[in-house]
Amino acid sequence: MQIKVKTFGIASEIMSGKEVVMEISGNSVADLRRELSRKYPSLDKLNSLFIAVNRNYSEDEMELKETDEIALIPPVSGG
Amino acid sequence: MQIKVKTFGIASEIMSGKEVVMEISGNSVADLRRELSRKYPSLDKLNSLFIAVNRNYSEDEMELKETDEIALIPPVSGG
Amino acid sequence: MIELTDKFIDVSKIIEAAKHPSAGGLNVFIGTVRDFHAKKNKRVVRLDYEAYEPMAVAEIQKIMNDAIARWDIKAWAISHSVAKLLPSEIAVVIAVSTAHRKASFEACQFIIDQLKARVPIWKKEIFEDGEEWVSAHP
Amino acid sequence: MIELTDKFIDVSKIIEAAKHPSAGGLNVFIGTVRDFHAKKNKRVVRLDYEAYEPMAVAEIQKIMNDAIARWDIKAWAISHSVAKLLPSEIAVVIAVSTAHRKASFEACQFIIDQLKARVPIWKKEIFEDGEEWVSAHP
Repeated sequence: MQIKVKTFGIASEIMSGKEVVMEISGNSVADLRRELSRKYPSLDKLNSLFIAVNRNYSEDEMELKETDEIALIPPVSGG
Repeated sequence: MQIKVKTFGIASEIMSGKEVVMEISGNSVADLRRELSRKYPSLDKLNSLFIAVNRNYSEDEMELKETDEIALIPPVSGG
Repeated sequence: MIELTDKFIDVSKIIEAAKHPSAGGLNVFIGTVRDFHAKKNKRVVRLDYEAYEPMAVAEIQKIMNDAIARWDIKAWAISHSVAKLLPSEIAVVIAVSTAHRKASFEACQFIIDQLKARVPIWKKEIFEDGEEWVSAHP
Repeated sequence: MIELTDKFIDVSKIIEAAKHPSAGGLNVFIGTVRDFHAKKNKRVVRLDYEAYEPMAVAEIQKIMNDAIARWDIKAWAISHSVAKLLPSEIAVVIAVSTAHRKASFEACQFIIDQLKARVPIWKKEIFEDGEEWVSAHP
């Protein structure tokens, strides 16, 4: 399936864009993670990388729909 | 000896004045306390009563001079 | 900066005085007059503050010396009212900045706890049907 | 009130929004930009903030729901910068009022700790000789 992924902070730099279209083979968050690692190995070097679906932190088992708002959350540093 | 005693808060009301002249028989803080108790028994009902000498909390053994700045400190309630 | 004032406390001025370029955390405690005394179940009309001013300033300075010995305080400022205050008005502002945030919370809480315990300032609570010096009696 | 802003944070507005007539304690945490990074031994030129704004607001609201469940919070307000900030400028203001002072300290510290741990906001530190997204790498 094809999904649009919002990026922030260092993830935008690694992926060269604030919104990146990805083609993934399965339909779970874990499938998206696998494709991210393959295409952007630098993401694996981050302290953490969460994936938000519709503005909530998601688990790897979660299934994605093409209409979901999907975002990569590298280590936060507010405050 | 004769001393001037500054009063604050409820002590001013009990002693009917912001500065009260007292005649005490000895010259220690303890002697002042004894005279205060005798003349203003309502002071004994307070939660606490400290005596400040020259703007420092004093011990009962401390000796007073007529030139000292002496103040009664009923229970504080700042903040 | 230590201030006792019978005017309204200027919170912004106190915060500005506690800012510091090498501080990352600035904690501010603002004590305000409650409109209701829960234990007495009475509406509070007013609080009348009074201080033994030179000694109050000296005691606050001692508290700050203790705090500075315990935490790496970059800057600080304290203002306390000696006015007659209505509910919601500000009685005290303590602002303290430190390199890291945890120390700013700890230091500020230490200062207000110590201030309430030992600084010669008093308040009388005025109710609709009477008045009482706070904490005077058991 | 939750605010993300690319303007200067109006501290007085945030404090006013957190006042409440039945509160006795109002704790305010102000996070400011340090001029020096001690571990790197480098002067900080600027911090560039960025947020995933709708999710950041939602996460702050969740933190506040947790805080309100734990403490009797009378009123609160939070503002966080999404601007480019110079040293000494304000990155975040959290203001929370409670009936008694201890809870205001505890709640405010809980909120800033949680905010730093889970709200999708990022900052890049700009040094004289380079830049780095804070906490991104080990």
